[in-house]
Amino acid sequence: MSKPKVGIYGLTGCAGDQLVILNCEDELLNIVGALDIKSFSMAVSESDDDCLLDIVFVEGTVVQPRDEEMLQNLRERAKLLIAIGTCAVWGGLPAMKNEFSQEEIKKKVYGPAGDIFKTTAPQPLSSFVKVDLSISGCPIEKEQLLQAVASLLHGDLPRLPGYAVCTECKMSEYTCLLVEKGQLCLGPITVAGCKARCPGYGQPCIGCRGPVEEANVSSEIEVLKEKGFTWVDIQNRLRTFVASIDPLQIESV
Amino acid sequence: MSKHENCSDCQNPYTPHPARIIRILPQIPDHQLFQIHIRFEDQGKVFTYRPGQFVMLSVIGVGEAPFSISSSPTHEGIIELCVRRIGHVTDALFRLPPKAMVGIRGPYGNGFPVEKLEGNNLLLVAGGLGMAPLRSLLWYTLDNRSKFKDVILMYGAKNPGDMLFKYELLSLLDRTDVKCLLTIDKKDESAIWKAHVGVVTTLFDFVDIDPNDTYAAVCGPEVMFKFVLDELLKRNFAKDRILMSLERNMHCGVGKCGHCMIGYKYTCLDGPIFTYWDAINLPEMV
Amino acid sequence: MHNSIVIDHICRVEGHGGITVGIKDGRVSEVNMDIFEGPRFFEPLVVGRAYDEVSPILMRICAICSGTHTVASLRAVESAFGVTVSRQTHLLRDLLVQGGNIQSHALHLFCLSIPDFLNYPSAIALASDHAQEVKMGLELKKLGNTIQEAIGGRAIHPVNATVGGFGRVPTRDMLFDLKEQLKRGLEQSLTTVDLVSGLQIPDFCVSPNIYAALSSNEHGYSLFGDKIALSTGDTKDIEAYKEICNEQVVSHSHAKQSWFKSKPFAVGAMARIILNGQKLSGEAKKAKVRLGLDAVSDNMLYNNAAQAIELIYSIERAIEIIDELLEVGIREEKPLKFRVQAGTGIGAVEAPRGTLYHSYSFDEAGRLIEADVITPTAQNLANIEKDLRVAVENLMDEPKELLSSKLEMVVRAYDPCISCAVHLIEVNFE
Amino acid sequence: MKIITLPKENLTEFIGYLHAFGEIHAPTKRGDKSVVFAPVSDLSEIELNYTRTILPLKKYFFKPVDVMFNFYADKGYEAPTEEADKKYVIFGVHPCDIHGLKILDLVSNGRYVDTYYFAGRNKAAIIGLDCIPDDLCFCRSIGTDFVDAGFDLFLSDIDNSYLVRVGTSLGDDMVKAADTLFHEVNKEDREAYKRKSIERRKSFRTEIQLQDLPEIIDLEYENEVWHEVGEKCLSCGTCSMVCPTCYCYAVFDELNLDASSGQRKRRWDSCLFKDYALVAGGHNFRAERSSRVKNRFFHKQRGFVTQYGRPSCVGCGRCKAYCPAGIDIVEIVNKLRSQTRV
Ligand SMILES: Cc1cc2nc3c(=O)[nH]c(=O)nc-3n(C[C@H](O)[C@H](O)[C@H](O)COP(=O)(O)OP(=O)(O)OC[C@H]3O[C@@H](n4cnc5c(N)ncnc54)[C@H](O)[C@@H]3O)c2cc1C
Ligand code: SF4
Ligand code: SF4
Ligand code: SF4
Repeated sequence: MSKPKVGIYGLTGCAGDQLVILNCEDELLNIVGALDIKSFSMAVSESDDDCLLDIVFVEGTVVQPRDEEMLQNLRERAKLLIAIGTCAVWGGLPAMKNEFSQEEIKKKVYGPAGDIFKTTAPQPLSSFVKVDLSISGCPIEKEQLLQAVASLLHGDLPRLPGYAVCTECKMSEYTCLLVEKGQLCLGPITVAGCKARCPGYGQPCIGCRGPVEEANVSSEIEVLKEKGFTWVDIQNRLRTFVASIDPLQIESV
Repeated sequence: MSKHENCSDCQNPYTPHPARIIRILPQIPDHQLFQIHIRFEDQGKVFTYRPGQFVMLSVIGVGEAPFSISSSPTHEGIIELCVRRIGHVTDALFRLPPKAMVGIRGPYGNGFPVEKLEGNNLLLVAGGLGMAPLRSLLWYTLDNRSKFKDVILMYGAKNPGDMLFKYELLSLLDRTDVKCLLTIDKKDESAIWKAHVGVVTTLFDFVDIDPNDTYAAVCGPEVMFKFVLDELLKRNFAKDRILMSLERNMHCGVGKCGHCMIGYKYTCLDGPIFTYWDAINLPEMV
Repeated sequence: MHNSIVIDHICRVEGHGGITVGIKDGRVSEVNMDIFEGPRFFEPLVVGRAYDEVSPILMRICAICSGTHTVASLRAVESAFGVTVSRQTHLLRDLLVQGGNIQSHALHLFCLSIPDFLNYPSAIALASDHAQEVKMGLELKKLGNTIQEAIGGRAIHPVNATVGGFGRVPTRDMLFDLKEQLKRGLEQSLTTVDLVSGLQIPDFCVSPNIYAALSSNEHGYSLFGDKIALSTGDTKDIEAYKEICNEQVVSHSHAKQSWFKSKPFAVGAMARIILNGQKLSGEAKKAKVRLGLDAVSDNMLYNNAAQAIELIYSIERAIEIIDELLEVGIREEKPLKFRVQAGTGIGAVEAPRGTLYHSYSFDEAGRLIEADVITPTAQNLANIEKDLRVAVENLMDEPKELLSSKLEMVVRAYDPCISCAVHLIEVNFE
Repeated sequence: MKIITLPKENLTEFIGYLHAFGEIHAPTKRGDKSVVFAPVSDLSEIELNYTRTILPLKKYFFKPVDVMFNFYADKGYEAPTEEADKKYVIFGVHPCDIHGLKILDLVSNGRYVDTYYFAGRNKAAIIGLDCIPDDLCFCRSIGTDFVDAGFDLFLSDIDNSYLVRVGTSLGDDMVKAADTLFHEVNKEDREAYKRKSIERRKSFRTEIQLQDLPEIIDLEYENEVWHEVGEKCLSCGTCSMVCPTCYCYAVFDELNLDASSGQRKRRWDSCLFKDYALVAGGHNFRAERSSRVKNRFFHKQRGFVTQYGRPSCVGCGRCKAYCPAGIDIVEIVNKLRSQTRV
């Protein structure tokens, strides 16, 4: 079998997910040996930005017309488009909702000079193009990335867990921060894959991997309210990583 | 103590046996019939099974899935699986090169109670991929023809292009020892189709069955079950003379993983063949 | 002779940036380092958040130096609340920052810069001829990540460091294990110096620089400090960081630029070695002599050499920290309890690319009123443009291709982190 | 059954003797409140006064994630290299957890034997210890507050000593190894045991009515309660993970980077997960959360009874204790009952 042609691209983001690829120090030379990497601008100068691709990994959020153009172009060129990282999958931190509008923020930051920049409301990739596989995480987990590469080399798409962080948290037998310590933990509605890293360090889950399918956000809100958290705290925590979770909407249902 | 004392003697039920795909016969789009030869490392053992049983098939690196055995145990040495391409494992199966190795465990499940069926009329009602397990029973009865009274097959597909085992079944039309009724849901202008048109239940008008010495075996999509059952009940079939093959999510095939549990029955151990009476007593059923 | 040079996308840097050079009548009319990474408006977004949410959000400005962002952020929060952490917590944070420095410098040297000097498009290409060296570079990089994982809980966006301390303190065994790995890394970092000393460093962008770095009271070289030292001889308290980082919006870029007394200045490994290098000891001190950084250099391409020296420093320092922790005995210490109050605080740490400032104000409930984050790359941008201009003037007659690649080399030498630069800063327009 | 006593002051020494029988695991503190089974070297690390550990003993024999075998494109399937014949002594197991193990033994047996489970199970000695219940324990109603088999030794607190019941010949070997530490049971011991037993029985405060529950459940199959709990349940899986008798698992293949070899693994699964009963083609037999909560309950309190003549719940209270949404089997039972009584 010929090596799959692969592109690794970043839209607007912290480059953490591309860095996770580079952080596979032990496997990196095997990975690049098994793939025909056509573009990886964070690590490689030579880049073919016109060729057709078998697989493209895209990191980051769409926050400006330039990002969207690039994304559309990648979609046209690639057989499989894989969103890597919570920014690409859910919108991530740039899509964090708060009381300011995009224009207001731009004004605040740049003053009148801000008018020269075009920005759009930050959105995940799936708001613009079909995404064939989503690997979420802020940043993505190395194991999931390697698993994905192995499956893709086999011609298959990896099957990533759909259950919640709590499941992994309990599998590791960590003390429950929500139930036993009354902390604001988003583990029950956040998708697993991190092996409950934060609870393992005694830190509540802040939801960096995005929600599980069918997340019961309204019940989570009820639970947190019962624990005595204010509406502002709950709201803030819920809208940190995911553009589509709007607690206000959920609350009004 | 209730530990298992002699575990060193137990066979690990989870490790597949190596098997080789010896032929692939394309059926209709996204459906292929795989002929598979199973090699047992410990020689001398033959792979025997009953119609209606299934195997767990593994494709290396992708996973495992259950498939009904589509061939008749009267044909020794190989098994045939009729597979629809729908997800990870089936997709990988379709990508395999010719003569590839796969893993097989089984046979599992109860299968059809053929001894009980002997001496009776048999009415087989299939829709779509439901033909896969019923084909095993069909050929089993035809190969043991003297043990059964009348054998009737009703099989419906959406259109002629969706009919599994079409030529094999068309060839049965000439036989006198089996009544083969084929139908398609809607007539497609372009296709040549001389047989019946209409949903599978409309075929009941062409047969006259005595429910008292007949067993019905039904297999097909959920929607079909309901209508066929109505028809059978209308004809006074006893609920325990209606046999059906059920599909559930399965991860082990041996009654451990829990996925196929319906109420307190394991589809993989107690099924996949259930009588209608059994099924009524299970929650979440038809 | 060219009219203009446009480099659409600088590769092998973190983020998206380009270079535009305008040439008029044989003279350079403009040089712009364009940053078109999309803006993410971190500071306004974080306003209203509880104090313990600030660092997990703001560390995500950048992946490569998220550990340093975390430490700077936590120090800012603690200083706002008047919290002083334990010696153990301080040492563990120092260790975390050293881990980040090791990973970042190894990444930059082996994956981004050395291929440059040896004319390879990437470390991957380099690996086909120099597999040993690339493997070694990756192992050094991994060492940095191992430290960050052990102390921070994750190599990128650490989860274990919190306000007042750490969620889980590493065990004695983990520290012993790290030390063993560090000893091996020290050997490798010395080999790295051999490698870097063999590189020909061109001089097409030499021009006078002003350097700035934190300076500390500690007797040794440090990545922490309460004062900012400048090569002009000026010193400032970190509280006065705005006097040197008076940021301005420039039209071609999503990042803002900094000038000190209307002159550009440089921060980063080179600035630190030049300003604090006399405090180095051990192998790092020897390497500094060996790599010719003893005399003040105005050639930013030497930044790579400075990184190689710091690679040794960070490893030696990490061993030193572990030794101290083991000697005193590592205690299972919970994060400090403290009273939340209104206040303003600044945290400054030397990130791999230079001084990083986080400055926050909180209300009585501990909610953030205002945040200001100044990243090293933002501070360097004006200086990069200055160096690019010099380079274009020196190389104007070279073929376009070559010139372009030389210009990229200048930018890359600074190891810019464009995500960092475009997190965006709030300024007041009066 | 052989019964002897062990003075409390001899326990430390006895535990010393146990090292010869395998690695000792016992309840230990994790964090401020939680208790978990973990390796210990002596009595000082053991938390004798605990109510429940986060995970039950199934974690030892039916691991959260376990390798089933290796696979290779060319060689086929191979059992993983055998773990050295390591033995375990699990000390301080409460009656409900021993009952939990007995249920796992039952389901792991049968026509097909779960060899992975028994590989570990057969290597572990169980030393039971009676418990101090809290309001979440309802084992007494289920009949799992006392245990008369399924342990090698069982220790009951009779004030100054433990009354030790010897359940197996291995248990007897342990006693023999530390012969001098044990005493014959005398009259006071017998009286003390009976007195303590009554006291203990009184300390179980939470009850459910088990008789006719299967019928009630059938009758109340469409009860509103299921929708109420369905609204609350987060599908987080916690209840299934911590349950001593939840034994569902999912199987998956993990491929190496060479794309031709790897491992088949299994991990704990939960019928509360959305894709649990999903079949190819997209049909989901339990698409609604309420139907999934109901299924877990139904299987434990109704289906299992038909199959094995007893519920598969041991009343340990873990699912209530750790459910973030506070869903409580006892409350569900009471609701189902009060509504039928009307
Ligand atoms: C006893 C028994 C006998 C069977 N006999 C046969 C047989 O003879 N022939 C045969 O072809 N099949 C048969 N099946 C079904 C077969 O097991 C499944 O098709 C197979 O498991 C699919 O495996 P997979 O890995 O390819 O799919 P998976 O990748 O596992 O995909 C299936 C999963 O993804 C979901 N999914 C897949 N596709 C879609 C979609 N389009 N929309 C929504 N969700 C989707 C499914 O709901 C399911 O959970 C039988 C099943 C049982 C239980
Ligand atoms: S700590 Fe958080 S993730 Fe873990 S079980 Fe509790 S709620 Fe779930
Ligand atoms: S526990 Fe939550 S916040 Fe932490 S890594 Fe996992 S998903 Fe992210
Ligand atoms: S623990 Fe509670 S919320 Fe979680 S799945 Fe179980 S019942 Fe639902």
